[in-house]
Amino acid sequence: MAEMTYRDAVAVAIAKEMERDPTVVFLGEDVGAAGGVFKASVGLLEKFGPERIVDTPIAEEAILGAAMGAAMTGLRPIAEIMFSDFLAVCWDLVANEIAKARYMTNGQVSLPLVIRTSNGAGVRFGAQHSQSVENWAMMIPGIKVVAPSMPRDVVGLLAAAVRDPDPVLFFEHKSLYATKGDVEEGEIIDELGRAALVRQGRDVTIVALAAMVPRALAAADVLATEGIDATVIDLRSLVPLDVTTIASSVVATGHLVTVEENPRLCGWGAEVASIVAEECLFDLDGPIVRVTTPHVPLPAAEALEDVAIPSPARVVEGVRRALG
Amino acid sequence: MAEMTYRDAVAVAIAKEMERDPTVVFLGEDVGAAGGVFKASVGLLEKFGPERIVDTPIAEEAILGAAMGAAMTGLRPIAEIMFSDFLAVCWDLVANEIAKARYMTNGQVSLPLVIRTSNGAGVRFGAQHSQSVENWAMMIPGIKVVAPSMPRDVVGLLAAAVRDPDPVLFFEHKSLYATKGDVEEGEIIDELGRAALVRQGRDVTIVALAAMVPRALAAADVLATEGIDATVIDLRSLVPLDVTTIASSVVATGHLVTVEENPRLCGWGAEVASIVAEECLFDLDGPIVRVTTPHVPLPAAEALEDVAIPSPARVVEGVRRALG
Amino acid sequence: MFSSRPQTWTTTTRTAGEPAPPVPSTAAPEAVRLSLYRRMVEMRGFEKRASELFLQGLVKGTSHLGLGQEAVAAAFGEAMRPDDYTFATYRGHNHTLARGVPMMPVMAELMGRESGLMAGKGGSMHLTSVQHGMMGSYAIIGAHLTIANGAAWSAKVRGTDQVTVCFFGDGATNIGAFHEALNLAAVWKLPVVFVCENNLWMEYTPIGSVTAVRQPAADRASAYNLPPALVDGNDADAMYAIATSSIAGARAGNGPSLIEALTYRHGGHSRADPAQYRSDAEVREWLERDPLSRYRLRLVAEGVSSEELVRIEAEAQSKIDEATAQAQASAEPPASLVEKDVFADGGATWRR
Amino acid sequence: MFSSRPQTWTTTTRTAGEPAPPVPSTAAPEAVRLSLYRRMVEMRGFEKRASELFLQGLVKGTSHLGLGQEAVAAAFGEAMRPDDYTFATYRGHNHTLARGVPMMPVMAELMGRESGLMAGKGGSMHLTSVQHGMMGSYAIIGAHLTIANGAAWSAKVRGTDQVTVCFFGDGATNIGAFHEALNLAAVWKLPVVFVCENNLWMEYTPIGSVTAVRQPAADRASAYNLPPALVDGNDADAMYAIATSSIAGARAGNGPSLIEALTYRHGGHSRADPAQYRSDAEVREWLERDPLSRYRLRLVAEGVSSEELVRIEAEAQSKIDEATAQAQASAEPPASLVEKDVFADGGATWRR
Ligand SMILES: Cc1ncc(C[n+]2csc(CCOP(=O)(O)OP(=O)(O)O)c2C)c(N)n1
Ligand SMILES: Cc1ncc(C[n+]2csc(CCOP(=O)(O)OP(=O)(O)O)c2C)c(N)n1
Ligand SMILES: [Mg+2]
Ligand SMILES: [Mg+2]
Repeated sequence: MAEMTYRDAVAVAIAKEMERDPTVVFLGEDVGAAGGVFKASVGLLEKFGPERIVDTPIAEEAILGAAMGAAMTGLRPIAEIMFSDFLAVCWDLVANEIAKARYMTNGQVSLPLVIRTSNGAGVRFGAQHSQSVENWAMMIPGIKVVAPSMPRDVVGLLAAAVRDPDPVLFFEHKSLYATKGDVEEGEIIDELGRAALVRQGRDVTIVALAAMVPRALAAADVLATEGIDATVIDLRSLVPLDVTTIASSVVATGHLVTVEENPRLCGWGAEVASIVAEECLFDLDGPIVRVTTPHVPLPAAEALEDVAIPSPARVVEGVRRALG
Repeated sequence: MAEMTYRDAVAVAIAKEMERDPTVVFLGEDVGAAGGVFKASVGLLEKFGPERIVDTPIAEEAILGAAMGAAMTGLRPIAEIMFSDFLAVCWDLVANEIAKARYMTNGQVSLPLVIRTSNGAGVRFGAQHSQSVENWAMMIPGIKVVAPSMPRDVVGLLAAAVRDPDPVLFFEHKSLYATKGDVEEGEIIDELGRAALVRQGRDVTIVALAAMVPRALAAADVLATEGIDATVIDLRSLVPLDVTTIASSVVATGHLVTVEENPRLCGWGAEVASIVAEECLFDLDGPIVRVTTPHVPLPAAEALEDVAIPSPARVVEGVRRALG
Repeated sequence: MFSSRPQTWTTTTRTAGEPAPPVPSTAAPEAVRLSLYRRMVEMRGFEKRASELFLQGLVKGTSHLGLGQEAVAAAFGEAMRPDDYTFATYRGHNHTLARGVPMMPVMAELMGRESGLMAGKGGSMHLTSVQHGMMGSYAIIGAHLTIANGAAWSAKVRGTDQVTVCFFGDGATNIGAFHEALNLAAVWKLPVVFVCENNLWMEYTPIGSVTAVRQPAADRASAYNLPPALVDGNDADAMYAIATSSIAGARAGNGPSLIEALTYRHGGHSRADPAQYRSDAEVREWLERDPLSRYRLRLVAEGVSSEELVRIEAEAQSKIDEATAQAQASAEPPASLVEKDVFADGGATWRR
Repeated sequence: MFSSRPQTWTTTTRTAGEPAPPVPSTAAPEAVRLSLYRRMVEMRGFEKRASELFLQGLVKGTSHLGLGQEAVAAAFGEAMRPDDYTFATYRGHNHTLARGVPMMPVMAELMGRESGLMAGKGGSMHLTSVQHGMMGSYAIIGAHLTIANGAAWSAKVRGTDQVTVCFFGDGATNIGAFHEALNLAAVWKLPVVFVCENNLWMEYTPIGSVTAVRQPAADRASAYNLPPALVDGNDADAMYAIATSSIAGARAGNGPSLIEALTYRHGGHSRADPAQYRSDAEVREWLERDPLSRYRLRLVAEGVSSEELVRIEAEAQSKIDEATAQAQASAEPPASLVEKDVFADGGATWRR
């Protein structure tokens, strides 16, 4: 058991996979000599050399194209897109090429690749560097979507993502990089598509992801003081989606609240809500409440960003509404 | 009253707006001399000349960039992105620039522009030319999203989109271009955000968009023979979303079925379902059922494409499930 | 900006802006030249058949023919090693056949049959046969140049000496991905050959009207520190010469090259296009440069017997007939394919 | 591919690959030169203050300083007409001040205050003041080159003779949007001046290591049928000369130009970066070329009185002090701004 930061967990996980499998390569902007702008790949160049840790030009389409072509011909690339906002610059590669290749070729092409990116708000970078775009990824058939909330899961889920035969979009949360947590020694390989029950309660099911998980837990603590006992589910991956865990919790509690950092419309919480409204409607004892970032681009100023992103207080308020 | 095709309605609407307002300009690939690959802009070059009807290189970022820069400095551009799949190539301009400019500048910048694109399946073009990506657009704060189902609405909604002070993503459905319908004479200007009740029934609310509207109506006809009386709502725009019309219908019928061409996860139907599950939960007498394209890239072969896209039969089946 | 009238040029690679150097005499052995001819005959016959099947309503959706552009694909097909990689566009029938992919599954794919190369899931625009090194046909302009880089990078990392060849049109040179791909290939010195088939037209717009330079690829080469190469794309010998040398260069570790092959499509952009926007004179001029009839004349003039050529032509016809018959006889794909192969487990399941 | 060591060059525009032509003697009147000096002094002082405020925890988030690069923005600011358009990057403080935007709202924006240029909604990376022709600072590499084209196109269509100037870094030359924008500008002959500030580094990676040509912008000009222009970006006179001539050319209808200005940032990429990746020698060499102290020496050598310069410096300081005090005194933005101005009706309502 070692304590490490979320940031260090990334480098640890990559290093483990690269040691294990010589076909794993890693490319992106400023990832090598500089160790990444979030310092999440420090030391990798020294360990694995410039053949496997590759600095690229500012050319995100070229980065993902290189990853895709390499994946279809025997390598297992990890590509970094520095900020998830920049996925828009190479969305064609993600949505039209990488996600569709296996299907269009009737299974001839395999794309074992990982796209790592820093997602989310909290560091006051403004509208073009703070978005939560996990819902962009979820809506594209053919990619898996993972978003860890703690260092241990970074290690376990990144290992699983690299070993997965399908393309995985791996969302690291930039406001979590500095957070610390315990990581057990030895190999950790999680299964993609298993949510974690991070708090078990009787009265309401709160479903959260990434940086919203600690906020949901903080809200649960507040609710506990009011006598409301909340279950908190950390989804960990959106595709595959752990409907089993969500549904069985909702059946038990009768109430569902989702806590999303993505802006409101067509967020992942909408998908979760629609599944529950179809499959567990008669188990519900109250409205499904979604707590989301409002449907706005993000403001830069600290005072405003703090209002935009779901806070524990807003989660508490959402639970109260759900319980009626 | 004149009968015209959906295709011709596009050119008619653009021509009307260009005659009315000299600041309206139109740009895209093959839109001028060739009249557009779907022949939806035939005759415009002859009418308005090459200053206002402009052929571009294959460079979608350059197209939307030009539209954006022109819109912020006094023009009202209509930009064509030939197939909606290609929005991925210029998604940065849509999601990060056009959608966010007004907000980031605290209202200094206005972007009265329209992005027209051909959306959807039905013509066996395969995975990269048949997607329904209206949910991509809906999830981005800062743009309006419109998708007409019939020639009359093409005219009325396109006029409204061009006159709107905000950026509008206008989805024409490529399988509808050849369909015909009556269009009243004179000026038609619709209000964005008003759904149409295209069939009034007592038993269930079916919400559909664009090419799914005729299919929902066909399903309603079948259901009628079984004694099930369906309301069919043509949403017409996703942003603004006519929650009032949806909710009041659901309150009346107690049952909701959405019919989406976009693939399942985070489709617009999920958003609609989540709103109803929050705001009208106790009005529901059965599960909310979503009929969608399965969460797959689209196959090319006729036999397969027909299976993938929601058919009237699948809508009928969905309604039966909703009614339990 | 420039008119779309074809320039006159000679069978040569030319440094843009410089006078044409003397033509290197083609020294390909006769077997190679007969093979080139056979390839072109097969491609031509295959696509003519596809076009007939379309008119009969048997090919649905869209398809983009390379009629008139066969020399480019044939020459590279001839020059490539079986384990080399091809990346092509929606106009990729020829490039697919060029890698030895049998006609039947290609024809069946166009017809949306279960026996198709991708069981009907990809269609005409996405022909792929990984076992033949045909790594895909891509229908959104630009992206596949970056993907081709990836295959070339992989070959380099894995230490094979496979070469990647990537075909695209003149129109593709103006999109961003072209620029990103060429720069990366040059910086990483990748074993990749980029082949621009300049057929003077995008869909319905002349390339000269939307391009800042006269030669959309050759005049951009210097921006990537590459030598410009402009070649007669309708001359199979010239194409074979440049294919061989560029592939050899890539294999030897000299990095990428960018070739602009001047050619012309005889028909419209896609099946829906009668191509009325082109002048009769332009079409006539280019039909006279038809790579197939021109090569036939040359071979005969250089002593190849007519019988031999007729035999090749007849063999091609029966291959095409057989492929057509088999494809036509095969079944439509079953509905179960719709949810097959989204993920590596063979299915489309996104939940547990 | 190339080392990041600065080349030696002279104050000149140079055709890439050709020997440098003789330097055109700068003939700007003294008033202009004093104004250039004043602009640079103000920029330098402003950004030094911003950097101090960051260290005091008063500037949050990130900010990218142009310390050392002032001559480029100052020269264009001096040469532009009030109704011309500027498009800049996240490293855009100088370009914003250059258009006459007052210091206070810029400082307040960095500090996230309600009195900020965008009331705190945009932040340091998105400075915009439409009334000053400052059409925005853009934080995603590449896009704004295409947007600048749009403003230039609009001016052309509307028949004004406004010119658009678009600034970007060396790293931006390798992204697709650069290519698309340059080609379109050339084909449409737009009144736009593209200014690449080559400061040798992207974030932490030397531009030479990821670029196929030596001069990332100048060596690409020919790909758009434009003449290459390489200029000493740390020489305010040289910058002013090329700014004037390129703007005049654009205004006269001669179409776009592409300028590569060689310069250097004194500090790190952004506030988080100590810039340890650069050699001491490199930094020292460039500090010696500092545009501000160099210009001061030149002005003094050419007879401008020290008193005059000191007066300018003092005035700048008090402007900065005043702006800082006012910004610091102003309130944080109210929560209501979060849902303001998503749409033109002033709100964020997406439903009815
Ligand atoms: C990004 C993108 N934009 C537009 C299109 C539509 N489109 C398909 S083919 C084509 C013309 C391509 O011209 P060129 O590159 O010269 O190739 P050719 O068809 O002549 O072989 C266009 C515009 C596309 N497929 N992808
Ligand atoms: C599309 C995109 N990719 C990556 C980044 C992250 N990024 C911000 S600044 C920068 C370096 C830019 O270098 P350059 O263009 O030389 O400008 P400079 O910062 O030196 O002024 C990078 C990679 C970005 N903002 N946008
Ligand atoms: Mg072409
Ligand atoms: Mg730089």
